[in-house]
Amino acid sequence: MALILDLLVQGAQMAVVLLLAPLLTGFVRKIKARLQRRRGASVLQPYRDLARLLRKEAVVAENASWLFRAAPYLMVAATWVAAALVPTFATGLIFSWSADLIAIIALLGSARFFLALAGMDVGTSFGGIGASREMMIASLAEPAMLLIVFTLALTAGSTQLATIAELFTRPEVGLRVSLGLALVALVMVAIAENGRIPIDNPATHLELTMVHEAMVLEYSGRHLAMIELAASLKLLLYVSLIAALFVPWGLALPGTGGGAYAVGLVTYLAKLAVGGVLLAVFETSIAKMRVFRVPEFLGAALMLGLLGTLLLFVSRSL
Amino acid sequence: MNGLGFDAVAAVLLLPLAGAALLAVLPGYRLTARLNVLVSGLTLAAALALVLDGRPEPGTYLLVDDLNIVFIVLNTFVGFTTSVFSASYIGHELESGRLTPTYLRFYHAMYQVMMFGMNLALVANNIGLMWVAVELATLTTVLMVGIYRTHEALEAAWKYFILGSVGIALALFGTILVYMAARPVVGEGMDAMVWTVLLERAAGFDPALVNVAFVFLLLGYGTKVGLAPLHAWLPDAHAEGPTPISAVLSGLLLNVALYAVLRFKLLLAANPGGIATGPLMVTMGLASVLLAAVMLYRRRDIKRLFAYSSIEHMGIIVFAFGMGGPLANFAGLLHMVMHSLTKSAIFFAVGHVAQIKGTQRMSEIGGLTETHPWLGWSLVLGVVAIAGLPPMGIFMSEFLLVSSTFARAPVLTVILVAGLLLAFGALLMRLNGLAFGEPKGATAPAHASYVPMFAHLALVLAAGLFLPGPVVAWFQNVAALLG
Amino acid sequence: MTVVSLACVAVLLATAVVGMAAGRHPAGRPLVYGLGLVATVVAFGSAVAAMVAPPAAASEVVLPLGLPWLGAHFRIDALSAFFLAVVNLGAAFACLYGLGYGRHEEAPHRVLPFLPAFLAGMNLVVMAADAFGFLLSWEFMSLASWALVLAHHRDPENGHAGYVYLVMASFGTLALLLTLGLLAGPDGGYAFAAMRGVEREAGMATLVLVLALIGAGSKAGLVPLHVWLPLAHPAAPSHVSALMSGVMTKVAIYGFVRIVFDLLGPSPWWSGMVVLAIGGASAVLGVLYALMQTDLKRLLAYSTIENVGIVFVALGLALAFRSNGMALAAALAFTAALLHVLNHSLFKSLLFFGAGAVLSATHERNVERLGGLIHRMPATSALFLVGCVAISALPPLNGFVSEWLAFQAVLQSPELPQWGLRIMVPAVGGLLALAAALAGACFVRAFGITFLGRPRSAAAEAAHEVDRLSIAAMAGLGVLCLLAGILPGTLIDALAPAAELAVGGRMPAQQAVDWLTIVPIAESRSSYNGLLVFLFIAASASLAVLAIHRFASRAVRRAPAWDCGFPVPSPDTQYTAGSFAQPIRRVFASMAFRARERVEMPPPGDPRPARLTVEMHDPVWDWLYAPVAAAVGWIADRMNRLQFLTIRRYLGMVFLSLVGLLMVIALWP
Amino acid sequence: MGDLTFDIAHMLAGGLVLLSFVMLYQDRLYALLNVYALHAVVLAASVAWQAFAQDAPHLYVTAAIALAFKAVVIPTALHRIIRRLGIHREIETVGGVGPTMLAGMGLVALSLAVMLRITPEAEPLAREDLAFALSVVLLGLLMMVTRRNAVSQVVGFMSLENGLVLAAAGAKGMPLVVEISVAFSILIAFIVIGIFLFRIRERFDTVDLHALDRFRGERR
Repeated sequence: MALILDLLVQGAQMAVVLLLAPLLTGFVRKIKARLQRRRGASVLQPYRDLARLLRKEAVVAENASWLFRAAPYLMVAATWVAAALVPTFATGLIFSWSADLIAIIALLGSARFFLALAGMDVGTSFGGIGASREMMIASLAEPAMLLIVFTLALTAGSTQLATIAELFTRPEVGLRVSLGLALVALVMVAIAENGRIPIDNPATHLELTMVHEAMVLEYSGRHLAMIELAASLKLLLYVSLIAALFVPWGLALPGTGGGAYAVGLVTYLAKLAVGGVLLAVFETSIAKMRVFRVPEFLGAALMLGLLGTLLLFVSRSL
Repeated sequence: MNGLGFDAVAAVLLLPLAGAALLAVLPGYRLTARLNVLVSGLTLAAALALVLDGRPEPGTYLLVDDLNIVFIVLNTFVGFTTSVFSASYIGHELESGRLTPTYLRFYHAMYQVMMFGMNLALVANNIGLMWVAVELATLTTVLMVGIYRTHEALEAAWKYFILGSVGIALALFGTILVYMAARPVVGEGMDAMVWTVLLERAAGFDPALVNVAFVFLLLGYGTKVGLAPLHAWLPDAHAEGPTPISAVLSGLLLNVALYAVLRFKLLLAANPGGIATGPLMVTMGLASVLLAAVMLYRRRDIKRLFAYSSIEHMGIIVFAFGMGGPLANFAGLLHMVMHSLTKSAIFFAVGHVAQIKGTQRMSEIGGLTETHPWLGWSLVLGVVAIAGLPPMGIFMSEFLLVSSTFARAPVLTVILVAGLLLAFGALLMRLNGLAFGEPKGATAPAHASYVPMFAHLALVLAAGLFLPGPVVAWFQNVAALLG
Repeated sequence: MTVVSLACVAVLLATAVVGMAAGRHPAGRPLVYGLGLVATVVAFGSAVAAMVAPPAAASEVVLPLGLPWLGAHFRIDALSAFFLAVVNLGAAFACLYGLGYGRHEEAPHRVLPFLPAFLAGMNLVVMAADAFGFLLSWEFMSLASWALVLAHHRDPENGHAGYVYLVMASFGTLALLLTLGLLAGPDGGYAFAAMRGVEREAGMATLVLVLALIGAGSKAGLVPLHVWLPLAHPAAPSHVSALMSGVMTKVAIYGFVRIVFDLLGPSPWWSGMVVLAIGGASAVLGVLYALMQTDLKRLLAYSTIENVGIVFVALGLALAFRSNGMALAAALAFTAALLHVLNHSLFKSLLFFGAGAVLSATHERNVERLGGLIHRMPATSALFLVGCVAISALPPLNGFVSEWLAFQAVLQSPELPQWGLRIMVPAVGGLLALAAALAGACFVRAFGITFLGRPRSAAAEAAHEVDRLSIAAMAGLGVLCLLAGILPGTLIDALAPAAELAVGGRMPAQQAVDWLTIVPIAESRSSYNGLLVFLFIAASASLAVLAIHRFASRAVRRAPAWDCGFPVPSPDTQYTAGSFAQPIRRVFASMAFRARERVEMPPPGDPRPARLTVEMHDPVWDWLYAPVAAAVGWIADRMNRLQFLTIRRYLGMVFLSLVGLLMVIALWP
Repeated sequence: MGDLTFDIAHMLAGGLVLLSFVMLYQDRLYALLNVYALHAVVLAASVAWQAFAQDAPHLYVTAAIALAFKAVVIPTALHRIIRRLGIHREIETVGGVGPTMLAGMGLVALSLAVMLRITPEAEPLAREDLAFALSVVLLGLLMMVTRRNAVSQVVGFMSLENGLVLAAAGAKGMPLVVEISVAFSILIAFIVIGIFLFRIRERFDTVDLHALDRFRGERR
């Protein structure tokens, strides 16, 4: 019985992330539009976009290979699996032990790997530019992320997200400088990873500044839909991750019954909303930076991560 | 004296002498070359008989013991193989007009005189006799080096002669001093020059006198060993003489001189007040290794290159004996034997190469493994062996030497290792050009016999993997003898 | 077991002789590779048997070879069994690949005799149980591979590569010789059995460690002793490159492990720091170098340096943990190292085979002249992709597992008592992460430029798929990469005896864990299940495909590339390898390699093309090797005057020596 | 052995050293040869005196050889060679005469320092004799090093050999074999030198070693 319940929770989680992802994207867009004194499209617009794209035929460049067509599905799968393992409204997911935080980051890395390859498949200059910049950003963002993971894991003594989240709900963790540094660094990494301003602009088509859009330039139809979905999922994943790690309150612990799950779901939605608003405000209030300033930005994140880890050693030994 | 009914020691000495006399008068190169091989072969047989069939009692003049039997067998063996090589090699020299028939007759006679000299030096039980024999061998090689009578050959021979003569003089002075030291203890007369007697009574000698004697002997015979800074004659003598002589010089004469140094080292070790010979030998050995290693880099002449490599290896051997101890001495002996075999094999190969290409200049030789696979790969194998790479015999000796001395004298060993590496770098650089890359120069097949070269390399290869028990026991005895 | 393995080595040596005799004969290739394949497969089987069911007492075989009074000792314990398995697995695949690939070999007589000898040498190193046999096999291995590097000796670059290689190999061997000399002591206790358990003072242990690091590290390709590796590995025929990169570096790692973990015994705590620092530097610099390469095989060779660095980081952790008595953590780190050894041998062989296939199909190693091969070589490209994903440490393939274990080991560091280590380990962990991320970039670039896009040359345009045997070898390795990625628990358990031997501890048995998950310490701390991740990805991807094709559009229209509305037909407009690397070059290489870009822009009206030149300096070469070479050259020039002195001056030297020695005598106490 | 015996031996040996210095100082070839002949005569006298003192008749043979070959035959031959080659000009010395003489003094001091370490119980004759012989050897070597001309180098070498003979003669009871071999080697040495000088003239038109230097190895 418990197993079935657990399976249900896991299934619900998977469904929730898949369903909520476009909504979050739409929500952020809407808020941004309002902040820019536009009315903006409906928050449901991403769903409509997806549906439309799915219905359309896919136009594929003549020399595109099987990789070009397979990559979107692989990306969605990898991102989805990763997102499904991040506690959103409840911890103690049945399959959470199949991948820890490091594995989740690596799964996202897989998705990126295929995206970059897909960008290079047709053999256009824009695809290459995007792939090249994406990998440069990743080469800084991933180590920064891992250092953040180190900070968290060393604090919690575990790399299991569920364990960390549970531990952080307890009051004895308290406020720590290193955790603060980790939070700042994680936010910076999340911005970079999701291609948000000031790193990249998901709404741009100014060729020389784009990264993500350059890679997916040749995609259309259902393939593009998959890629958009994967991007939304990734955004959701990062917001959930930050929420689960730094504001874990309200997460339903295993075996606490339906009420707790309901509470967890509501708080989760609230956290998403807050995260979305903050992101929108941040994006609206800042200008995009030149590509070659990105390393400085991410280097700062990297340093913060390292500093957090080292400070942890200091505080531990005291 | 033994069961075979003939005196093997006498045979070892008289055969070359008789051969020399005969070769001096017989005409015709084919006949003399074969006779030369025959005589050398018989000498080898006599030496083997000496090993197998007991040894004569040490007399006033002659002695065969564990130490010199190694040298005798090696000497006669390489003498024999070189004569085989020479038989096919020298015909080409005649055809190409570098030698006239008269000189060829002279060459063969001198070859046997030289063998006689070296054998005599090895079996001598008398420091005076040994000195005479070493000088005889030296002087004959001087003549052989100059035999082409080109400007360069004469210059090399002259240099060899002058430096050799000074060495002769210094060694004689040392010999006189040894006699002077021995006389108060042993008494006047011939007894004071007999090895076996000297060694027995060495403890009573005047240390100061023995020390000075050793300095003179080390420098005198060391000149012939080719130790830096007394080495100057060696590269040119190797480079300008006929290749068989280069092989014999590197493979044998250096050993004979080294043998003399070792004998006197034993004498000094037996004297409580004598200076430590180890540091002197180690210093000179290291100097030779380093100097030769550095000099290898700028060589353009193939034979001179390997001549410097001989200096390097003599340095290693002297270093080993200078360090002493059972393992290092074993390594030194093994290294000496292996170096003789390998280096003469290399010179055989180099001789073939030089004849094919018509030059000794390395910039005009290339891609040998492509044009002459057997020769090219043999050269590769030889250089690989001489550089101390496995599975060849020199690897074993270098392994034993370096591994056993490092714990005792780390700094010295590191210097040695640096020298080895430097030398290896230079040799390999040249080998790359010689054996690999685009073929250069003439590609005509060689008409000479590769058998001696293969035989040497096979022996070296076998020794690197497996040393027969008796040989090992023999070496170990000698190593213990050397202290 | 030992006897079987030795018999296999004997067969390999005999095969080398066969290769010598039949080198130019067309039947030589199948004969040599066939025999090699059989021998290595049998040897692999025997090694695996020794791992799975270790005999109660490791059997030692003594042959009357080598040092006469010692004999040649051969022994297979858990550690050597593992490395034997790695060696022979790689070797078997190389032979299989060679069966097909060898057809394109233009100089088979320079490959066939040496390849089996090379394999035999590697086997012998791992089995040897005395210092002499070990070094002999070690150097024999170098020598055989040197001959293979010179297989295409007419190319002057290969000649140079062979030269640098063998000199560095000799350097390493001499360092190892000193190491073993120290371990054996002046009385020559050359048997490994005699070296174990000897009390050594701290200074001695330090020296041994440093020398072993130099000796084995130079063979393994640790920075700064790596310079030969990117020259030599690509110069050889591709299956030999695979062996050199995938297997020989592992033998070098074995040498280090054997000496430092087994023979040396306890080492000071900071020894781990040295290894960590060098490993971390190698990992990052190696992959940075790789990112800058345009020669596909050289890129792979540099990536080997990175992976060796990762292994050494893990080994450094194991050393640090071991010297502090943390057996469990040490076992974790050590297992990570060994697992990465295996994994790297798998995917690096696969990638080199792929590069070889590309080379034989296009005669081109320069990626700037490749492209679009995914259409012409579908099987090769798919398998190469598997290798790329694996080496980029992405789940669910095997590269990720070992890196994940290494990270888990890093996370054990807070329990270390020493400050230095506690600060250093996380920093090195960061380097490891950086290396992994850069590896991803590197292999996106390698695969993307080589196989994707449009062909950049006529040769790439005319490429065709390679023979079936080559593909079979690559496919086998690809499958193994996946299996090792999704079933790591079995491997970890199989490695436990080796870890026990080296660090005196073992990881918890993974057999007992449900669902084939791996749990290094405890489930609450970390766990990973490659199988499940693989199944999830496969399931969700198939689900997405099915759902979309069932319920949404499945129509596809082929059209010209859009390219933002400006499609240019020339393939030259594609991103090149150089431009792909540019952002990373600007970020990292301007510091690490002093990379400078120079643009030559002709004035307006001048029809000449603008040129961008990139200038890079290898700091290691500039600051370490170039000065040494210059110094040797300078000394050689100075000393060379000694060749041209007059006789009088030579006499003067004799005279001065005499006077000097006499003065010594006069002053002798 | 009386004091007189010792004194005479001492004086003769000292005379050899002195003559070695004169040769070092001498910078004309003919004069050098003459001094060398005198050197040989003194050597012969010294050896003869030793023969008398030690009551060793075979040493008279050595003395005779020294007198005949070294004092007469060789200088004469060298005279002729010089005349035939026309090189009776001045010897080019390396470094000035002054420094050379100073170096020579140093060498004598060194020989004494080395030899006087020998236990004083040893016969003083042998001890002093050896010190002088060593000086002569070293001075001969010094001469070879400081001269450029082949003939004077040969002379230097032969004066070095004189030192050897002096030492050998001073070694009481040393078997004849040594003297024979000394003579023998000198003979061979001279023959070979002769051959070489002949060839060198034939090839190079000069015996100045500068000419040979052009053909030192590898400078082709």
